[in-house]
Parts: sequence; structure tokens; C-alpha cells
Amino acid sequence: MNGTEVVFVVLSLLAVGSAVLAMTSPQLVHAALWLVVTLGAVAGCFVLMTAEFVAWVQVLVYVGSVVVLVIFALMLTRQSGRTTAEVTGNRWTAAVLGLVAAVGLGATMVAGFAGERIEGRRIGTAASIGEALFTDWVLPFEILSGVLLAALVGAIVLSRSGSDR
Amino acid sequence: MIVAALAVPFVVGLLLVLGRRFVSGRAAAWIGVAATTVSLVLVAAVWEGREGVSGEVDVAWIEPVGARLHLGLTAVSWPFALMTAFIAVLCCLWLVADDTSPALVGLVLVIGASALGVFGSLDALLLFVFFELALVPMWFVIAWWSDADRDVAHRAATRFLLFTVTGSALLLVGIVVAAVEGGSLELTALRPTAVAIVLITLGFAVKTPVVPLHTWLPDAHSSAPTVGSVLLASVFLKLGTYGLIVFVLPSDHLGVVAPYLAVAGSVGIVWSALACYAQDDLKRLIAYSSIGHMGFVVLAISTRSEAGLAAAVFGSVAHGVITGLLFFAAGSMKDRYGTTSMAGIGRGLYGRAPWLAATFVLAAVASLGLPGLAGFWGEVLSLRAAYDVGSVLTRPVAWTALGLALVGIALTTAYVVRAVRLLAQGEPSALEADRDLGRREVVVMGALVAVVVVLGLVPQLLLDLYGPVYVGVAR
Amino acid sequence: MSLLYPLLLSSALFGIGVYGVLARRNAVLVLLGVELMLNSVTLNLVAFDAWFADALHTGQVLTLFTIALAAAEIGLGLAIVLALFRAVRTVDVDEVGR
Amino acid sequence: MTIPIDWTVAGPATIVLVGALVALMVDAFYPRRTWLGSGLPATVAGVVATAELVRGDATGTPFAFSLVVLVGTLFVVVASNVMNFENAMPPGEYHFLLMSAAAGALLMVGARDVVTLVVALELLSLPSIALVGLRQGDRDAIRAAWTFFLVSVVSTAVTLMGVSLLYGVTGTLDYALLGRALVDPAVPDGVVSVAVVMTVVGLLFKLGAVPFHLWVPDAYGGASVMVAGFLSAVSKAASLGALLVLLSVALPAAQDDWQPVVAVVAALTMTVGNVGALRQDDAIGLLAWSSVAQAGFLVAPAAVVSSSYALPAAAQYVAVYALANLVAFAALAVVLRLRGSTRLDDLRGMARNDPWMGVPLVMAALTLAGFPPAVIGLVTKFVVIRPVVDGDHVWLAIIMGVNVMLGLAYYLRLVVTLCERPVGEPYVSPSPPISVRFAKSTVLIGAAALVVLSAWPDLLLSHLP
Amino acid sequence: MSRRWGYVGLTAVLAVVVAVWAVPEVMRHGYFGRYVGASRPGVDPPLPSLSPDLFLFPQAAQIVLLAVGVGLLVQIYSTAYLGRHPRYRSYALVIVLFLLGMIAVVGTTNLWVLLVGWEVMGLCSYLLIGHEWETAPARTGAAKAFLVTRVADLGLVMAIIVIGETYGTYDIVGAQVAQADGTRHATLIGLLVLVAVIGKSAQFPLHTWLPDAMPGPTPITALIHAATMVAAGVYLASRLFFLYADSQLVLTLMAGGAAVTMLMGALFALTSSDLKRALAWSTVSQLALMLAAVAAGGAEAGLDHLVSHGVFKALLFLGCGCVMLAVGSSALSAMGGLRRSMPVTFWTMTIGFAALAGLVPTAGFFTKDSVLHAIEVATDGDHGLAPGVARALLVVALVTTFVTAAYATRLWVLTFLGPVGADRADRADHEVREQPPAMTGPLVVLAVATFALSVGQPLHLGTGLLSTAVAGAGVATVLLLARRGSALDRSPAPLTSELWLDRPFSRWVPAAAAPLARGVVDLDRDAVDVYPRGGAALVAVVSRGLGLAQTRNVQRYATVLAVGVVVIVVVGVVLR
Repeated sequence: MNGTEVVFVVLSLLAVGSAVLAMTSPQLVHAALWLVVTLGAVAGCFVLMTAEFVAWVQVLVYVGSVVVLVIFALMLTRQSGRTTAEVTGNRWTAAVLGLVAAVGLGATMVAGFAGERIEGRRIGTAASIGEALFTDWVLPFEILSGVLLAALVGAIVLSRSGSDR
Repeated sequence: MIVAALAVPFVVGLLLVLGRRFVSGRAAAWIGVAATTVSLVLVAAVWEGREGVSGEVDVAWIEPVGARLHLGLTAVSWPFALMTAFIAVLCCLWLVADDTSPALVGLVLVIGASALGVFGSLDALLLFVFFELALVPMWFVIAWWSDADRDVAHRAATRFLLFTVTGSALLLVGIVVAAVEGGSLELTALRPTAVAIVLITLGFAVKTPVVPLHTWLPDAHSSAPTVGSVLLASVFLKLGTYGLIVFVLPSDHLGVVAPYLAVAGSVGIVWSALACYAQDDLKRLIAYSSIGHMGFVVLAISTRSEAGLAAAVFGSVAHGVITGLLFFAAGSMKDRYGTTSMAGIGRGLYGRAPWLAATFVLAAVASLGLPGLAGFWGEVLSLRAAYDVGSVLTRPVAWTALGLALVGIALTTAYVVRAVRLLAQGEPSALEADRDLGRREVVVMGALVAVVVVLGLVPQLLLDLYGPVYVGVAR
Repeated sequence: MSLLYPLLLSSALFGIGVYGVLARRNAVLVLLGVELMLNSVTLNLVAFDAWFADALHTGQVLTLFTIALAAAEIGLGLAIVLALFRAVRTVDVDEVGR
Repeated sequence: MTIPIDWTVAGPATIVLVGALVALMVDAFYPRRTWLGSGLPATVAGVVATAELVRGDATGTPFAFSLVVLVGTLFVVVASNVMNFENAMPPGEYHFLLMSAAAGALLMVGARDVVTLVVALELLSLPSIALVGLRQGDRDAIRAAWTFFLVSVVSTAVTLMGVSLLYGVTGTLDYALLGRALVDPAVPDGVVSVAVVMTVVGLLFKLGAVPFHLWVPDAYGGASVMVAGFLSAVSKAASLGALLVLLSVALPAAQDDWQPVVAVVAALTMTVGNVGALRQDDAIGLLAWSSVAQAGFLVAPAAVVSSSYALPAAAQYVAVYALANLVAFAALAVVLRLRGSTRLDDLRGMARNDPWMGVPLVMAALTLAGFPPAVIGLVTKFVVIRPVVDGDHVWLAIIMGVNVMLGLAYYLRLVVTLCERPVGEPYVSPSPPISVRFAKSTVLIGAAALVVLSAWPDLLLSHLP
Repeated sequence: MSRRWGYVGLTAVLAVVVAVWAVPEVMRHGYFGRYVGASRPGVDPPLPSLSPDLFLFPQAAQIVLLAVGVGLLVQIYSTAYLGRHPRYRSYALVIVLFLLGMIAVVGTTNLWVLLVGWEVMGLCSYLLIGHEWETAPARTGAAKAFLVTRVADLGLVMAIIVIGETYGTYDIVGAQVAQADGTRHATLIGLLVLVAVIGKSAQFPLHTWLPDAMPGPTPITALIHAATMVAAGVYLASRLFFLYADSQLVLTLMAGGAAVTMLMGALFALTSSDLKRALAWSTVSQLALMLAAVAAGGAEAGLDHLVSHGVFKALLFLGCGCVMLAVGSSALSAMGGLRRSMPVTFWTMTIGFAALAGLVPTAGFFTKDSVLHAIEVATDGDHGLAPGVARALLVVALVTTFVTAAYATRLWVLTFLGPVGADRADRADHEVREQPPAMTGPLVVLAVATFALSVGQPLHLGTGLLSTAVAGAGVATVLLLARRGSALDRSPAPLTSELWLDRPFSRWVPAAAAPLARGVVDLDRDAVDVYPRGGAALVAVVSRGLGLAQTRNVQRYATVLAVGVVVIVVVGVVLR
């Protein structure tokens, strides 16, 4: 186990721990903040896996905007006098399914990729990713812009109150 | 010509349904008579002999699936087609009355034309289309023009429809399998595998119906109006037997289903006869008796022999005319007394309406297979085929079926005698409605009686189609 | 670095995300579960991309797309949740359907 | 190496997207905000895109499914006029979202790599979700949108997980390369199986296949009628097309993994859908469940995609299914607008007292049931069963047969209800506004097409792949 | 009146035509003369047809002549007997139809034509027994007769089928030709024929329908249930004898059945309290005698007796009809002392009874003599029948001869001699008169024929003397008893109730049939119909369940989705 791996494992443990807290915390805002930690830790993992650009995007998009959005939404939908943070009666089923998913996927990974190592020969810099994006992946990229626009318009039109027309 | 034979009643029928507000019932019925007569004449005239196909029409239809508009009549289908056209004429004649609904005439025409289409199709998909085409009109005929309670009629009609479409759905799959195997939808090119044969047999067995798939029949028959019952019995059940003859009988895998068919057919004979013995409703009785007659046909088919083929065709046609006659007679009684309950009609019909009673008794004894009348030859040929075992059954199975069939014949006599005794004989209980046959009834029933007697005395008219020099006409 | 580390982390996050989606009572937090699931996917993709040293950067490109899609989804999702809240005055998933 | 843009696919999609934007713009700047104002650019874009598609050199399955998508979208656009002056519906956004989704559908069918597929899938999904929830102030609509949304994103996540594994196994996401890479015996079988199954889930979800069907009745019931029609016809057609291409081009080597799954899912889907439809008392609910069942029929040929009959069969079936379903939904939209109810009891006798809507509805129901006189429905049933038999899945064919029967049970109930003698007050059709007449005309044109196809099925069957 | 004679005329034309055809055949000899068809043993026979292959051999010609002759007489007789009946027309037409059926049976070599005639006769019999359908006994009797004979007819149908399959032809003469190559399936064919014969000729155990057929008009009884139809069974047995002559089993069964029936019938006749019923039982007994001859290999003797029996039994029944019309009843208790008031009837019936008793010089004596002789010949064991069986048969036949003579005398005495019967004595105002010539005429004709048929009959001295002695003893015994004033109408209970042999037919079968049939209907509704109903119910339940699954709770949906994925993955990956 070399140094990178040690860091990776630490980040992993951080990510998993905060994720568990984010999914179980009774405090809504705490949950959102724990998620920030998770996402940040994952971004760190990205860096360790040579994906620098992706890591930055992760931090910017998730930590910077998504979580803020989420927190706003939590505020806006706060119901007075009651906490809605606890989990539902579905939780045991959910736990079993979550466990099955994790274990199953983990087993698959082990079965398929045990012993493989990441050498880190190509660094995912902004330049290299940008090149790939604008030569090979133009079409999906353009489509993605459509998706974002459509989602935006959809979000706007849905969140507009029914009475203002 | 064969296209015209189909198209004329079909188009006229559709026009009558659509334009039902613009014609009186009587006029519509006469129009129907004209259309069906044209059809009958064409079907009769198209005949070119038992070798080969008469009036063949073969046009490209759906190239990608290999379906063609392939029409034509063979030695097997021609009798069926002729009988259907004939029955359609009589049904229309029967409807010549003031209180007839033009839409009913239209539907009768459509149903008749679809059945003709089934018999005239030489392409499996086309056949299937025609097979299904008549079902919805039949639903309406049963459900709307029934004399029974509305809910009862609806339920009976729906049962009929669901049973039939269950069968036909399996049939469709069977046809697909056979078509994929044979590479074409031509009837002659189909190569049903064992699975396909089971499916196809099930499909047609529901329609025929073979015990224990028969429970829709009594309800449907007893709820339907007179023409509906006649069409159901004379034409619809024949779709099933015809299908069995055309699809199942020539197949190499007949042996897979043959024992079951034989036993089910012969059990049906006994079962239906016993059920008939306990009926009070005349139409239910006739319905159950149909199951027995179809049992003979199915038994004959299961043997696959020359005699069996002849038996199946003859039995089907004979059942068509005889049961048509019986239902018309029952319809006459219903017109008079408003019921088909034997208790309701009362006894001593010999004295109250002698000709009606005589017609009924003649039809009844024809139905029990009295030699010299049409019903006999089909039965006796079935017995012969079963005795001869045929090419697919084993002797124990065939002879067990034979024994059951014999028991069934005896029981048939019992219930016919009972019905005659309850209805025709006995101290006449005169009712106000007593009235002997009217002109319309005389014409319709007279025509059927003539056919019953002629076919009974000159069975060669039909059987010559299946003489020894001509084997494999089912293909 | 062993390829299995990111993959196992991804599996764990996916499982936790599934749990969150299925068990969280608050609709907004359910959405967070979805985010977690998507993040585990991106982790996979990046790991494989690095492992293959992919000339097309398929993995990282799809990661970017996934992040963008996640953003679009969360945007639309939050809009729906807000509209839902306005319509039924709750974001409790058990009560929304009643 | 680079992946070039395939303009035979991207061309029509681009036109449609442009149409979507123009519609949004027109709506934004055109003061009266009528339905026609933004509908017109959408229609024009649809027509031009169709022309472009036909002119271009797209062939085979992508062409057929793209055509179905475009024609279906056009149908929906024109029929949506029925919602004119319905306050809850903002026309500009409606058309924008609709056209965006259509573009997504087109791109999905045309995708040649999984990345494009996933993004296009989202382009179809997100606007669709928004469309479902678009009826402002309608609680059912927003609930339906929520249901649809959450299940959709979860299934997307599952799909993406599958995609990531697929990528991990092969190192590529290009269909052709995937197809080649998977043949390599060195790829780990277990991972491939998991990857393939999870990848397919997203498409099965869009198709509404069991067990991913639960959103369908809710979404169809909550959405406005024409949106439901869009989901049932266009969205399904696109998903099926994408699924077929994916399975036949990218994953044939993994056939053993997905074939039994898809076959069983198909069987379950049609059965569950039909059984669910049996007890519906509302025509929309009936059609919703029936479209679940139809999804089973749609998926069935995908299970035997190796049969040479499979791809054309799926295309032909989906074309007829989409047309009939759209006719039905459009007719119901008109009925809902004019009568305010689509309950079966309220439709009684419609074929008699309102033949211009009732008879097309009958025709559509018969087509969906596969029952003459709608010969085309029957023929396509035949067509869709054929590859299944050819692919040695006779058991599935038998289940399909049984389901044809189950389907008949409720379709014919609808038909019979429509043909019933009307009870109560004779219904007098109000003179509808011009926009409703647009919708009516689509119904009639669609029904006429069904009649023509019934009379001569070869028209469709010989010309669609 | 003239219309009635129209039907007589029709019958007469038929009779003349038949006579022109048949009379020359009476003299002709040789079977195979005109057969031109081909038959190939073991090859599938052609499909059945009703080709009119007319063919008569001498005795068949006699039978045809007997049928049309009696038929014509019966028609004449009926103009008076039944002429005012409202349904005379259908009655007369059915008689004509019946005669056609009989001609078909006797005058063809085509087995299908034979079968059609056979069944047409059965149907006519049914219709005519039920002529008085207002009355319950007529309905019951008709139904019973039809049912029993029809069950038996199935034997004939199957026999024909087997013959066809065995000899490749449905032609009797053709079968004879083919049979020259070897007899096969003799026992099967024989048994099937036996079933047919037993039913049609009312032999034990299917004998009870014939006495119950007596509610039919008496002329019909004379024609159908004495002279022709029931005798057709005997005709068939002898006609097809060559096919089963090799089968010891069949012959023994036939002989045994005949022995039981002849004695039983005679005893029932002896003890019957009803003149017509007694005559019916006598018919049963006489038919058994004929069958005994056939079984013994003396088919010709049997047919000879058939003809003579047809004549004198028709005479007796017609006479009985006259008496019944005169006294208004057929009960013996209503008769007595009719000798003077009805002289023609008395004398003709006396001749008839003499023939029945087998007294010289009536035809009855000669033909019965032939029968006895045939049986006696068979005791040598060369004619198929085992010698022991033949000897037993001979003894029974002689006993029967004794009983026959006894009951003939008893009936004669009770009807015509003696005091006026108790039932009629009360009604002194009822004037007993001789019947009109239309009725007595046929009696006279038949009486003459009873003598005329004796002409040319062979005489076998041994059996002749023996039977005369036995018959004489029978007559003498009864006369002696009558003279001593013994009551002739008292008899043991088992015999008056006819050994309760009718129970299975009149009580058990109907009692079993109705519940069985109802049970079938119930089963049809409740058991067979389970699968569609159960299927529908199941689907409905599942459908309801699916509706309940639509909880609108999105987490449940997502759970189902996740479970679905897991299951699919597990099934698709792990289990594969």
C-alpha cells in the first residue's frame, strides 16, 4: 500500500461515513452538509485518480450550486411544528436493498477487477478533457445543452404558481 | 365469382347496418334474401369438380408476411360454403317480418359472409381474419336481439366471445408456428409442429366445441334470437370442425392430439345426451345436442381416414341443416308462446299445431340419426372410422370411443323421445297462441326438410366427393 | 493504486444512496440519495477511465455529463418538490400520495 | 480516432430542437399566447424534420422509429390544440418541452454510442416529466410528475451504473466497438451480466415494462390526455428503438444474459398490464394499463432480436400501436374537453350519437386488440409473434396468445360500451371551437389511416423496414 | 269415405306392383344369378350409399307378398276400424311408409338399404303405437318400443360396419361371394346380429316392449307387431345366417334365448287376462320358435313358419280388433259368448287359433312341423348346434307346443264360448254385433289363406305325429278343464306379473336416468365450468391486487423497481 492508496482509503472512509450520516441524520440541513463532505471527499478521490478537471467540476457544480439549491429547497419546504427528517417505515426494506446493492456491486467488482491497478498515465486536465469533448463528444455535449435548457424551462414552468396566469 | 359471393352479402350487410334508419325491416330482409341468394348461386356455380380448387383467386396481399388473398373452394370447403350460404338465405327469409330490425339483417349478412370467407380462404391469415370478423357482430346479435333478460344475454354473449377469442388467440400462435415452420401461409404449405397442432386444436376445439370446452354454448344458444341460434349452430360450430379438418387432420402430428380428441368427442356425445335428458328449455336442449353431434365429427377427425373425413364433412353439414331446422322450429314456438320452455309451451302439439309438431318431430328424429335422414350418415361413418381405428389412434382408444359413441346414440334416442313425448304428445293443453305454420315458416322449414331428406336418401351427393379415388382432399 | 478501492467505494456509496432514496421521508433528501447514487457512478467512470488511460476520455466525459445531468435533474426535481409542496402542503413522501 | 456526428440522425433532431426554441420565442413575444401561435412553428419543424428524414439516407430500424417518433409528435402537436384556452396549460412551454422531448426521442433512436444514448434519454425524460406536471395548480398532475420523476431518476442512476460497468469491462461505449469487445472471451462474464441487465433497466423503465411500470397508470392519469398519448406512443417508440439497436448492435455477444430477462419481462409486462386493465372504469386508465400490456408485446421481439423478423416486426408493431393509441388518446382528449369525463359509463353509445369520435375510438380499440375489422391490428399481432416463434420462444408466443385474449376482454368491453344504445338524455354535440376541430381532424385522419391500412396492410408492412 | 279408399287404393297399387315383381321370384332358384359387383375381403368398403339393389329369393318374395297382402287387408280393415278418426290420414300414410320399409328390408341386398328400411319400420311402429298419443299407455308404449328397438338396431349398424370391414362390401350377395374365401369375424358379426334380432323380434331379455306396444290400434298390431316388422328380425337372422353359421357361441346363445323366450311367452300368453296381450305374448313365443329353427340351421323352415304365422296371427289380431270394437275392451273378462253374435269373426278366429295351436290341416301345423323337424335334424350335431343343445331345444319346443295349444284353446274358449264375461254383463244395453264387411272381409281372406298356404308344404311324419299329439293333448286339457268348470283365468302371480322382467325397463332405468341427467347438468354448471369461472375470478383478484399496488407512494414504486433489478440480476446472473 503506497501513499496514494492510504490517502484514498482515508478519503473513502470519510466519504462513506459522511454519506451514512447524510442519509440518516435527523437534521435536514445537517444532512445536506454531510453530503457536501461526501462529495468533497469524492472530489478528492477524483484528484487521486488523475481526473483533475472532473474534480473541479464536482466541487463547483455540487458543492457550489447543488447543495445551495438543496438547502434553499429545504428552507422553502420547511413545515412548521414537525420534523420530516426521520426515515419512513420502509427503512428496513431499504436497508436490506441498500446492503444487497452494495454487497452485490462490490462482489461484482471484486469478481471482475481484482488485482488490476491504475497506473495514472494520462492526466485528465482541462485541456485534454476539453479536446475530447469538442472533437469526439460534440453531439452528446450539444444534446446536453438541450437537456439543461429543457430542465430549466421545465423547472421554471413548474415552479410558477398556477394562479399567476 | 367467389369474391362476389363474399362481397355482395358483406357490402349489403354493412350498408344495411349503416343505413338502418332508411329501410323498413321487411324490405331489409328481402334485400338480404336477394344478396344471400346471389351468394348461394355463385357458390354453387363456382364448382369445378372435386379435383383441384374451384374458383381460385390468388392476389398478392401482404408480401412481407407471405399472406395472399387466396380464395377458392375445395372438395372439403365447398359443402361447408354451400351450407352456409343456404342457411344465410333461410335466416334472411326468416326475418321477413314487420318487426325485424334492418341492422339485424345486416349483421346476419356480415356473419354469413365472414363464415363464407373462412371456408373460401386458402391462406391461413386470411382465414383467421374471417374467423374473427364474425365474432363481434355475433356478440351484438346475441346481446341485443336476445329475447332473454338483458344482463343474461350480455353475459352469455360475452362468455361466447371470450371463449372463442381465447381459442382463436391460441390458434393465432399455432398458425404462426406452422407458418414459420412451413415458410408460407398457404394452407397447403403450413407445417404445424406438435406444439402448433396442440394450439390449433385447442383453438378450434373451443369453437366446435369439444367437451370440456363447451360451457359457453348452451348459454349463447339459449340467449340468442332464432337466427342467431341458427347461425351459431349451423355456421359457427362448423368453423371449428372445418378448422380441425383443414389444419389438424392432414398434419403429421395429429397423433399428438388424436387420442384426446377421440375420447373427448365420444365423452361429449354421452355427456351432452345426459345433459339433454334433463333440459326443459328447448333451445338449451338443442344446444347440448349440438355438442353431441360435434362429438361424432371430432371422433371422425381423430381417426384420419377416408371414412373419417367423409364423416366429418357429412356430419358437419348434416348437423347444420338439422339443427338449423330444430332451431327454426323452436323459434316458431317461441314466436307463438313467448318461451322455449317445454313446460311453458305445453303438451299435445300434434293436436294444436300439427305441421309444426310434425316438422319438429322430423327434425328430432333426424337429429337422433335415423337412417334415411341426413343425420345418420355422418354418425355411421364416424362409427365405421372408429371401428376401423384409422391411421393414428390405437385400437383400445378407438374402440373405447366407439363404445361411448354407441351409448351416446342410445341416450340420444332417449332424450329425443322424451322431448317428443313432452311436447308433441300428451293431452293437448290448448293455448290462445296456437297456430300452425305460416307461409314464411313453411318456406324456410320446408327447404330444410327437403335437404334433410334428400341428403338422407342420396348421401352420395356429398360422399362422392370423398370416394376412394380421391384421397387427401383435405389438403 | 489498486482499481478495487474506487470501485468498492462506489459500491458502498451506491448502496447508501439506494437506502436514502428508499428510506428518507423528506422528498428533498430523497433527491440527495439520487445524487449519491450518481456520484458512485461517476467514481466508477473516472476509475475506469484512469485504468484504461482512455484516449477518448470516455469515462471522464461521461462523468462530466453525469454531473451535468445530475444538476439538471436536481433542478427539475426541486422545482417539482416546491410545486408539490405548494399543492399538497407537505414534502413527506408518505403523505404526498394520499 | 474520433466519433463523427451522424447527421442523418442529428439533422431532423436539430430541426426539431430549433422548432422547439422558435416556439418558445414566439410564445414569449406573441402577446396573445394562443395555442396556434407556438404550435405553428412546432408543426412546421415537425414537417420539415420529417421531410429531412425521408430525404436523408437513414434506413432500417432508426429510420422507422424516427418516422414513428416524428409523425407521432406531429399528431400530438396538432391534437394538442384541443387544450387551447385551457388556462392551466402554457402553450409556449408546452410546445418547447414537447419538441425537446421529441428531439431526445430522435437522438435516442439514432444514438450510436451509449453516452449519446444516456444524454438523449435524459432529453426525452426531463421534458416529459415537466410535461406531465405542466397542468398548473392540478394536484394530480404534480403528484404524477413527482412519481414519474423520482422513479425515472432512480432508473437512470441504475442505468448509469450499468453503463459504467460496461465501460469498465470493455473500455469503450461505442456500440460497434462494444459489440466487438464483448466477443472477447477474456471479459468477465459476471460483470457483463450485471452491466447489461442494469443498462437495459433504464430503457425498460421508459417502456413501462414490469416491474418498472408502476408509474405508468399514475402518470397517464395525472397528465393531460395528449401528454399521456405522447408518452405512450412517442416515448415508447423511441425507447424501443433504442433498446433494439442497443441489443442488436452493441450487446449481441451478451445475448445469453439479456435474452431470458427480456423475454420474462415481456411476458410479465403484457400479463400484468392486461390484467390491470380489466378492472378499469375510466377510458384513460384503461388505455394506460393497456399500454403497459402493449409494452410487453413491444419488448417481445427484442428478446429474439437475432431473428431476422424481429426488427421489422417491432417497427411495424410500434407504428400501428402508436397510431392507434394516439387516435384513442386524441379522441379521448376531445371527449374530455367536450363532455368533461372519460368514464366508460359516460362514453356509452358514443359510436351512435357521436360517430365522428366514437367510431375512430372503436377502430383504435379494435386495432389495439388486434381484432377484425381492424385487420392491421391483427396482422401486426401476427407479425410480432412471428419472430418470437422464429427465435424458438414458443412459450412466450403462447403467453402472447393468451394475452391477446385478455386484451380483447377489455378492448371489446370498450367497443361494446361505445356501440351500446345510449341511455338517458340524448347527447347533443356542442359546436366546438376551431381548435377542437383541429384535434378532431387528427383523430379522423388517424382513423382513416387505420382503415386504409386495414384494407391494405401491405402499405405499411412493405414500406417500413 | 272416398278419401279413405284413396289410401287403400294407394296400398293396392303398391301391392300389385310388388306382386308383379315378387311372384315370379317365388319360383326362382339360385342366389348368385344377378350379382355383378366386386368385393374384396379385407379391403376398405366403399362409402355407403343407398343404391336400390333389388334382389329377391323365393322366401323373401313370399315375405314381401305377405307384407303387402296383410298391409292391403289392414288398410281395408282400417277404413272401417279407424276411418272416422281425425288423424286417419297420417295413420294410413304411415302404413304405406311402413310397407315401403318392409319391402326395402326384404327386397334388397344392400345392407344400408336394409338398415334404412329396418329403421323406417321402427319409426313407423313408434308413430303408430303412439297414434293415440293423448293416452299415457300409448305414449309410454311407443317410447319404450322405440328405445328398445333402437338400442338393438345399434347392433345391426355395427354388424353392417363389421361386415363391410371384413368382406369389403355392403352387399349381402357380395359378402356371400367374398365369404367363399373364408369366414371371418363370425362370432362378432353373429353377436351383433343377435342383438339386433333380439330387440326387433322381442326376444328375451328385450321382449317386454312388444306386449306394451298393444295400445296401438289393433290393425297396426296385426300388421307390424305380428305379421311383419317383428318377423323381420327372424328374416335378418336367417338372411345373414351364412355369416355366423360357424360360430357355435352365437348359435347356442340364439338357441338358448329362443328356448327361454318361446316357453316364457307361451306361459305368459296362457296366463294373460287380456286377449290382445295374450296374442302379443303368443307372437313373442312364435318368433322364438322361428329363431330356434334358424339357430338349428333350418333357416328356411323358420321363414316358412314366419309366413304362415304372419297370416294366422294377422287373422287373430284383426279378429281381436273386431271383438274389441264389439265389446269395447280387450280384457278377457269382458268377453265370452260371442260365438253367436259374431259368427264370421268366430269362425275365422277359430281357424286362426287352430293354426296357432298347430292343428292339421292349417298352415300353422305344417310350418311348425318343419321347424320341429329342423331342430330334430340338428340333434345329429352336423348343423352347428351342439347335439345336447339341440335336444334340449327340441324338448322345450314340444313343451311350448303343448302350452301353445293350451292357451290358444283357452283364449278361444274364453272369448267365444262360455258365459258372458263379468265386465260386459253389467252393460246389458251394449249390443254386440258383427262388424261390417270391410272388417270381416279381410278375416275371411286370411282364413282362406291359412288353409291355402298348407298346399304343397312338406310333411315330416315323425315330428308331425308327435306335435299333433302334444298339441292335441294341450287342447284336450284345456277343453277338459273348461268343461269341468274350472276357472281358466286364474294363474300364479309370478306369471301374471310376467316374472317382473319389465322392472328394469319400466322402473329402474327411468328412475336412474333422471337423477343421472340432472347430475350431469349440475356438474356441467358447477364442475366443468370451474375453469373459466375460476380463471375469471383469479384474474379479477389479481387485477384488484394490481390496483392496490398503485399506492401513489413513490418510495414503494422505487422499492419495487430496486427489488425488480435485484431479482433480475440474481435470476439473470447467479442462477444462470
